[in-house]
Formats: sequence, structure tokens, C-alpha cells
Amino acid sequence: MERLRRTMMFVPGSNPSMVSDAYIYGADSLMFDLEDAVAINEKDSARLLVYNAIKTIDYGNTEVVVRINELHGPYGRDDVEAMVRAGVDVIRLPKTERKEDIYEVEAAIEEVERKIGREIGSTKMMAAVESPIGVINAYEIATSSKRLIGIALGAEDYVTNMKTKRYANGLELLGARTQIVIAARAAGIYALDTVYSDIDNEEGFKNEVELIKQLGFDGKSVINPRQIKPVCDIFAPTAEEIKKSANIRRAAQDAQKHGLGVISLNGKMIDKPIVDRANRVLQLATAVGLYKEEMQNEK
Amino acid sequence: MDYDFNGKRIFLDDMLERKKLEKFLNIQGIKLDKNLDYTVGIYKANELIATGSFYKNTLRCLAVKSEYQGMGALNTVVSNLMNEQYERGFTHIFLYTKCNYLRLFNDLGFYEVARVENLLEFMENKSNAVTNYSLELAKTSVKADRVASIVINANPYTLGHQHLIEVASNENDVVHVFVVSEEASVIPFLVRYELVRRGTTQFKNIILHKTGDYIISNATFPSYFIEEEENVVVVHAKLDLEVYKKYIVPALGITSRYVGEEPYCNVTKKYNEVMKESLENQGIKCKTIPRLNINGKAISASTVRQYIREDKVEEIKGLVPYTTYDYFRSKEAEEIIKMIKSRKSRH
Amino acid sequence: MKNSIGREIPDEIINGEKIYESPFSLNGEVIKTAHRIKTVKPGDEKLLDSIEEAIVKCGLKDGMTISFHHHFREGDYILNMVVDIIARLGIKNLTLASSSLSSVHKELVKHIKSGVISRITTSGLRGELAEEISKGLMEKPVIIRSHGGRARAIEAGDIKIDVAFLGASSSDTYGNASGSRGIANCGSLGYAKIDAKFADKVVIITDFIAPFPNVPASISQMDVDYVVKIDKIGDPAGIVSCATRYTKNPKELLIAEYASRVIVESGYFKDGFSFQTGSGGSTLAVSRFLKDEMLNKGVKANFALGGITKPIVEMHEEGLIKHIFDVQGFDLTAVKSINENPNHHEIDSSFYANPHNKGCIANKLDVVVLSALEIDTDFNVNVMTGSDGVLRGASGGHSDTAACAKLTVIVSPLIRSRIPCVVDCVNTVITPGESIDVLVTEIGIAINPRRSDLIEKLKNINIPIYTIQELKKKVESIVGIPEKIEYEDKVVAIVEYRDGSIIDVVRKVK
Amino acid sequence: MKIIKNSMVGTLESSDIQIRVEPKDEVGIEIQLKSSVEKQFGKQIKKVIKETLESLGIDRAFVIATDKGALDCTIKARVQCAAYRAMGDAQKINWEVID
Repeated sequence: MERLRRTMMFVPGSNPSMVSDAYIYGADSLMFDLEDAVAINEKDSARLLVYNAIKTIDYGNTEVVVRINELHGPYGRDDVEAMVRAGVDVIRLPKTERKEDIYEVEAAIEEVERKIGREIGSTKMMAAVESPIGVINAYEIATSSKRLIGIALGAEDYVTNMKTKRYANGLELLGARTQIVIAARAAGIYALDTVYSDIDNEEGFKNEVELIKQLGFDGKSVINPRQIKPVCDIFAPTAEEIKKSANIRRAAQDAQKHGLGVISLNGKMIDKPIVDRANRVLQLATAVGLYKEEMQNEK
Repeated sequence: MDYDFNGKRIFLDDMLERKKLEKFLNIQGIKLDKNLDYTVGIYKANELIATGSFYKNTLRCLAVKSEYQGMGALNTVVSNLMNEQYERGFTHIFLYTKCNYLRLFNDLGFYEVARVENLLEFMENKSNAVTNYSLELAKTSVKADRVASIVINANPYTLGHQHLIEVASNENDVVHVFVVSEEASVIPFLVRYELVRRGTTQFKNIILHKTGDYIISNATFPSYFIEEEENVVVVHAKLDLEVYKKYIVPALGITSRYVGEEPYCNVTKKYNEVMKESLENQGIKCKTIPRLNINGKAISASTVRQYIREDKVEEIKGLVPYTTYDYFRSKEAEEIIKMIKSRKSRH
Repeated sequence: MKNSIGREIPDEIINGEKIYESPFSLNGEVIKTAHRIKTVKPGDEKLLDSIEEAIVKCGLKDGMTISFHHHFREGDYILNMVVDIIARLGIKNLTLASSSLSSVHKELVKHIKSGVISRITTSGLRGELAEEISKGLMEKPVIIRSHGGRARAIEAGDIKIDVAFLGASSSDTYGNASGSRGIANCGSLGYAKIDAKFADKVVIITDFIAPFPNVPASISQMDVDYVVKIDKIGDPAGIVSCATRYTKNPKELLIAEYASRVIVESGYFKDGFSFQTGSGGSTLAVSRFLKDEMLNKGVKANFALGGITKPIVEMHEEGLIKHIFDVQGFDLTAVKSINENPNHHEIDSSFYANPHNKGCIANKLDVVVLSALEIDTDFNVNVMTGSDGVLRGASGGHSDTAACAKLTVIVSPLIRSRIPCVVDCVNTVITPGESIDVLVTEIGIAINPRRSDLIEKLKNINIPIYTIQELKKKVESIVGIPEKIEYEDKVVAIVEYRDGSIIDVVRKVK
Repeated sequence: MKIIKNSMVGTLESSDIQIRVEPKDEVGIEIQLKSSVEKQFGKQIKKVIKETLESLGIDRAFVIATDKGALDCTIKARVQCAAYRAMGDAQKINWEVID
């Protein structure tokens, strides 16, 4: 089954308490930040902290992502070296503008993978687009590497570049968000939305999550554990959807069991995208405890 | 740190911020110090919940809003300040706090040096550092009945200083002379120290020291180096003398301290007043030696600097020992003379 | 000798007393004691000029027992003040039977050293006093009693109070005293009421004299010998403890949310249920989550019990809780409510949790949520000593409510900084594991295997379920295995179970 | 590998450890530890500090550690970083050694 990426929680890489605890809140992915959240004079200590944590702490099924500093600065190469050695799942590039940015980091990753004998290609990547040119190039970026699992919007820099700011209704981001979702869907990778920093504004946060779900995003970046539950709740399917999807799955299993080439339900033919969609709905439902396979079958 | 806390530097030249901080501290019963190099605030959303500052290598004005105490905000403040201290090259760090917070700061790796009862707790970030200093000092100790001590800045060394040392030397078996090593004077410590050394070779019973961190330093007596209100000067003086009585006196077996009469500088005058009371309470004699007069005028280092500033190096001849005079005539003094000319501070 | 849960109790400590067997093994017939009083005639005056005069008039002598309550918590001025005066009067060798003691009472250290106080019984010990006692300050061990256990001991005569010095927020000159209507208000005087009923002499100390009659009164004139007015009974800021702030700590919230889900799924969550939640970060937050669930599912509670906090009052005022039984109010909202809401009832500690009366209210409790410093693989809970073995907690109503409630939920983080909270063997047992049903931590829950019914009910809950051994292994894999705390033989405190039997002892830390 | 100057890494916040490393003339690693969990983990913390320094080839150092319940991996990270800082700016981290 494919991984859920409803929530990616940003965790400052310089804070040991958060780095070691963050997995308990049920985020689908954790993103340890070596970039913006870390002061210049703590770049070295944060890198070592995250390195040792990833090597030691059992993060279970949670996906571990690290946002590195840009490769051409004084810290990026060390970040790549340390994180690949530590065995990180995904390296996230900040401020990606064109496919060459991906190529360079990919080469740096591969060099370390070779050096330490880690399977080439096992370190995944994701790209954060934070500028107008990045948005324009979203598709080229999304298709630049097999390692890419997703593409994300970083809105703070983007709105500054666009000579605007963030508004409650999110209109200023509509173009970028649409472009990114389309690029991700075309490339067959995940689309992740930007953070919402006013953690005490639950209403505003929920509205934004509703919006990005409607646009087709897979998930949202969060900066506080308190934001995780609202996202999961909003992404959770309705009882109606779950029931329908469960029946589609049953029909599909039934067809397989009896060696039927065509799946049908209530007289309608069911093709693969519909089965995929049903599986995804059930996966989302399972994750929030709304669905358990044996439970459904018992009834 | 909590997910909801964040630390931000506060710039005190922003008067609005300064007022806010002053108010915050006053509620906790703390006065905002006049001289601070750096201040940090810990905020929860936009609410200030904790703060701390430092001047040179001393942390001060540390406070946590009462309803947030015991939640680790102070740890964040002290961590932030220590980080900034290391960035600025200070690794031996001191702090001032209220007496009842000893244990709190103990848990943060600070240890008591001395206290001014009910007023001030003085701590440092290394256990036993002051004791080790005192043990080192004790190695220079000479057993005798009459052991005098003198602390001078010697900026530069004059006949007045020499007179003071001479009187002490005549009246005692041993005299420990401490030259202030804090670099807050226009003449660098090494030069001041060297001039004292050259000008005291005639006295056979004196031992020269530098004052270091524990005597008249930025940490123990900051008001000597910066302008402060009188009540603050008194507290600082008391602190300096507490440290002196607790660690210097026993290490060297000191029985008396000599000071020159102070006609000009109010801070020194106040210090001497406090000293008399503080030391004599503990049975240490405190002798004030009248200033040496030349042509009806008391000799002072500032007069000497004034002459130098006015390019009248010849005029200092009658005010300083020949060793000091020779130095200022020599080539090696050129740099320093330039510096004296360019500065018009108290020291 | 070892008691039924395997705790070694030295013979000289047992000394004829009973050792713990099971929660209700000593429930049978008991005899209550009465007290000796001096009657008051018409025209007699009770208002005295000073505490000193009250001490003298009460005839306090060497070897007697004095008592105080802890409703003023960290803001209490009275205990230190009274003991200082007693010391000045040269009275020695007293037993201090306070309902609890906190950090503010560190002044007692000097009075113990000088022999003014030679014995202590209390629910809690914190701060410097606790540390000194742990280091062996006292010759006689302190006796730790639960709130219900203290009420039992007083009624049974195990604690015979000669003089009770009871602070009150307001009182009239004839001794009708209250925790409200004064300057420093604490609300319920639940723990003081029992002292007033059973002490030979009762002195009310207040800083606010109300006009006669000061009613409704927590303590009645018929139980009061003297009234003393002083300048200040306490610091209002310290009285309203900050432990009741609503937490935003995500870990505490997560634990609270899990706990409320456990309660909802347990089968006890239905219309007319009753519950108690404490005042700590997670336990307090449970109330909030429960409230949402009650609103969602249209469930209302019959009563809430215990130390009362703002969320409970709010639920009461919104009609979600019918009655509040309040033995102790933790915040200003609770203090205000007890005066204004007719169904917010002030109760004493015997009504609250005494196992040896004809039925305490805790007996009617469905659900209680409690915290823990440590819990072991037998589910025994420690709320008294830190993981370093030093006294720093309170027995409180922990073992009382845990024994009585149909569902006892312990909320605790798995780790506090590096200290594991799930361990092989707790340093001190306050509540035996057989009273505990579910442990809720931030990574999942563990259900006591004795409760197979709950295991069945909770099997579909969307929270990871572990055995408690698994949780212990998990925590060890994160923090490592802590060194065992080394103790000396000397016993510094005896932990009495609510029925008077000895459940554990606290030894001097090496 | 030689410690040539004073350095500090880490904070006094919960679950962290502040490590200060200073040069020392005589052979040996001297550790001054203050920990909120000293009784339970004091020996272990010192062991991790010592082993981490030794694995970097450092045989003389004075370490002042103020611990607030840090996990071993945090202690290791802080010590590694403090050691590299104390060896001077030019000292680039050798990941082979750390790994």
C-alpha cells in the first residue's frame, strides 16, 4: 500500500527534546529542519544532533525527512553527507528552482551512498518550491529524478517574491498551489502544502486544510503537534465513502478469488482507478480508526 | 524548549521595549541595570514571559513571570545568554541574582562565589573556580605577623602609588600589591603592571599580583568601570569586599589593607568608605594614607594623563618615579601616548 | 516481613500494627472515638488577641498533637507562624498532624532540629523539608496517610488531635468559619472540617472577621474554642495553585485525549455517570476532552468529585454535571462557584473517602483519572517519592479513589526528561496495582490483566495497546536502564494504606 | 586530536545537555557533571562523554557537563560538536570517524 502523507511535521533540528519526541504525535512524516529553523552558529550542532538521533531512535513507521541547507552554501554538502550516512528516508531541498538543483543534490547523495555502500537510489528526495520560477518549473522539477517522492510549496518566500503576503482566503497562493498539484499529479508524485503558522487560529487552519484537500493535495505541512489531528479529521473519509469503498474492495477481492477478469458492482463495471481510489479511502479511514478490515467483515 | 516558546533579542535603545522590560522586571522586584550589553526575551505568542541580560561576563536582570516559573523558561534564558557569551569570547561567566535563587541557578551549573546578605547572590559557572584561584594565590603567601595588601589601578604608576607602597612596606613584614588587570583603562594592563614592577624594585618585602576575576573586576565591582547610581555602587563594593574577605584574605593571611586618600573620584571614595566598615568588622585594619602633595597639589594619575594629553610629558617628571618617566620618554610609549590623547574617559 | 504485594516492612516498624493485605480486607466493624471538650456558656468570649494567648489558653504542652489543614497550599502563612510561636514558648516534642505539607513549610526543618516537632503525619511532603526528612532529619518516621486514611485515623483515635489551628478566610467572633467571603479565599475547607469535629481544642485563625453569623459556615461555632485575628493568613497567589492552568503541552494533551477515549469506550461513560479528575497537566486536560465527548454523545454526569477546578465548574454550569462534591477547590472559579451554585457541595474528607464509615462518596465513583510519578509492572503506583528515592509528592486521595472507582485510569508520560515512569518496581507504593485498571501514556495504553472485561471492551480502540511489560521494555530501549537507588536501613517514612495497614516504607537515601 | 580552546554546545533545556570542553595539559579526561538524573544515570552519562571523546582520538580534556535528562544520542552529538569546536575552526568534521 502507498504511504499516507497527510501531515509532515516540521521539527527544529537543534532541539533534542522535539527531535526525540516528535514521532509520538502521529504525524505521517517528520521533517527535521537544518535550514531556516537553525541559527547560523548552531548549524554544526543541529546536524550532529539529527544525525545521531536518526541513527539511534526508533521512529517506527514514521517517515523521516530532513530539510538540508542549500548545496552551494557552507553547510549543504555536510548536511547531505551526514544525513545519508545516518540513513534518512528523504532529503528535502529548500528553494528548488530548476531540475539542475535536483541533479546536483542527487549527485551529492549518490556519492555518499557509494562511499558507504548504501543502496544507490535508496535515499529519496523531495523538493520545496518557494519562488515564482520554481512554480513555473514545477513539472520539470517533479519529473527530474526517480528519487523524488513529492513536491511541496513553501509559501513564505513565495509570497514575498510575488510582492504580496498571506491572506486568510489563500487567493494569493491559488496559482502556485494549482500548478504544484498538477505537476505532482502529472509526474505521479505527492503534493504537499505549505505551513500555517498561526497555531492558535484553529478555524483559519481548518479552512486552509479544507481548501488544499479540495485542490487535490495529499497533505499539509504542520509546525505543532496540535495541528495534526485537524488535518487527519479533515482528510478522513465520510461513513458513506467508507461503506462504498469497502464494497468496491469486496467486489474486487471477490473477482480475484473467482478469477473474473472484470470487476462489477451493482451492475456497473469497476476499473482500476476506482479500485485505487477505494483503497486510498480505506487507508485514510484505517489511519483514523474509522475502519478495520475484520471489523467490517464481521458485520 | 516548548513548541510555544520562542526567544528574541531585545534592543534596549528602543525606548518602548526598554519601558516594557523595566515594567516586567519591576513586577518581579528587579531593577533594570543601567549598563547592559545584551538582552533576550522569551515569548509565548506575543507575551513576554522571561528575560535575562548581561554586561561583559556577568548575567543579570534574570526574571521569569511568576505564573510561568518552574516550566523551564529560565533554562532557555540562561542557555541563550551563555551561548552569546561564548560567541563573544567569555567562557568564565558570572551572574547576579537574588539570594533565594541560589538553588535554582545551582541546577543550571552555577556555583556560589559570595553573597551580600539579603541583596545579592554572586555565582560563577565553574565549581571550585574561586577556591582554586584562592589555593593558587596561597602559594605566594608568606607567613608573617603583619601582612598588608594594596589594590591599585596605576594608570599610570605615580609617586603617589609609590608613597602608598612605601608606607605599607615600612610598617609591615610583607605587602601584597594587586594591579587591576581588567582592561578598562587607557593604558593596557601589561604596561601598568610593568611600570609598577619597575618602580617597586627598591622595596624588598612586596609581592606583585594581578587582580584577575575576583578583585575589582567587571564581575565583582563593575561600578569602577561604568557609571552607576550610588546605591548600586555600595552593593557592588560590598560584593567585591565579600569576595576579598572570603578568598583573598585567608589565602594570604592578610592583616591590613592600605588605600590612598581619594579626593576626586566619588566611586573610589564610596568604595573606601564601604571597605573600612566591611574589613574592620572582620578585624582587618584599614589604613587610609593621605595623598602625597607636590607644590601643594595632590598627585593623581589623571593629572599625569592630562599632561601627557597636552603634550607636556616633561611636566610629569615631578609626579612619577623615574621609571615611569623614562618609559613615557621612550619609543615604546608612543602608541600609548597617542591613545591617551585620543581618549577623554575617567580612566 | 513482606506484605501481600511484596514490600518488605521491618518488624520494628510493624510493631503490632497490621500490614497491607488487600483493599478491603480490614473492612468490618470499627469503634469511633469521642473528644473531650470544655463547654461554652452564654457571655463567654472566644476572640483572643494573639496566637500566643490561644496556645496558652488551650493548654498546649510538651508531647501533644497539633493539626493544620493545607487549603492554603503554597500560600500558607499560618503553620509557620504558629509553630514559631510554639517554639518561642519553649514547648517541645509535639506531633504535627497536618492534612498536608508543602515547600513553604521548610521552616519546620529548624523546629524539628530543635525538638519542637518530633513526629509528623501528613499526606504530602515537598521541597526542602521533604529532602531533609529523606536524608534522615527525624528520629521517628513520618506517617504518610491518604486523605481518606487521615479521616479514618482521626475518627478511630489513631490521630488524637489536642489542638487544631485552623486557618479560615473569614470567621465571626464566635467561630463560624468559612473558606470564602474573606481576603484570601480557598473555597472548600473539606480537610479542616474533620479536625474541627474531633480535636479537643479548636482555634480559628483568620484575617477577616465577618459580622455574626458568618453563614453558611464550613466550621461551626459549636466546635470552636477560640478565634484569633491576624494580619494575613496567606498569599492569595500561592493559595490558588498554578497547577490548574490549562496545558498546551502537546504531550500532555495527547495523553489526555487518549485517556478520554479510554473512558468513553470503557462502558462506564453513560448518562448519569460520575467522575473525578485531578489538577495536574494531563488529568486536568482530560476534563476538556470528556466535555467534548459528553456534548457529542449527549451524555451528562451525575456528579464530579474531588479537588475541583475551573473546567469542572464550567461543565456544571453548562448543565453537563449535576452535582459537584468539593473537598478542596483549586482555583478562583471553584472558590466562586461553591458560594453561588446550590449543587456545588462542600464535603469533608470523611464523606469524601474514609473507608471506615457507613459509605463515603468515593464508593459511588465510576471513573477516576489519576497521575503517577512511577508505575511498575504490577501496576503499583508511586506518587510520593521521586525516581531518586527522595520524598516529593503527596498520597492525597490517590489510593482512596483508586480503590473505590469502577474505572481507575492512570495518566503518565512514559518518560520525564530521562526518567522512566514505567519501571520494574516502584520506589514507593502508594496505591496497590489491584486498584489500577488502565495506564495511559503518550505512545499507547496498558490494561491491567486483572480486568479482562476491559481488555475485551477496549480491543477496538484506535490507540496502540501494549502490555505493561512491553511499555517498560520500550522505555528502557529509549532511556537505558537507570541505576538502582541505594537506600540505608533507616526508615524515614511509613506509608499507611487508607485502612490503616502498612503498605510500604520509605528508607533513607544513601 | 587536540583541544586548543574553550567551547560550548547545547542548552540547559529539558532533554538537552550543555557540554563545555576546555583544554587540559595532563593526559586524561576530567568530567565535572551536574545532572538532574545524576543518581540514576550519572555513570552512564560520564561513560558516553568519555567514550565519545576517545573515539575522536582525544585523550586530554576538561569537560563541564550540565545535563537536563538528555538521551545518550543527544549527549554523543553534543560532545562530538563541542570537541570539534574546541579543536579549532579549521578542523572539518571527519564523517568516517563519527560514523
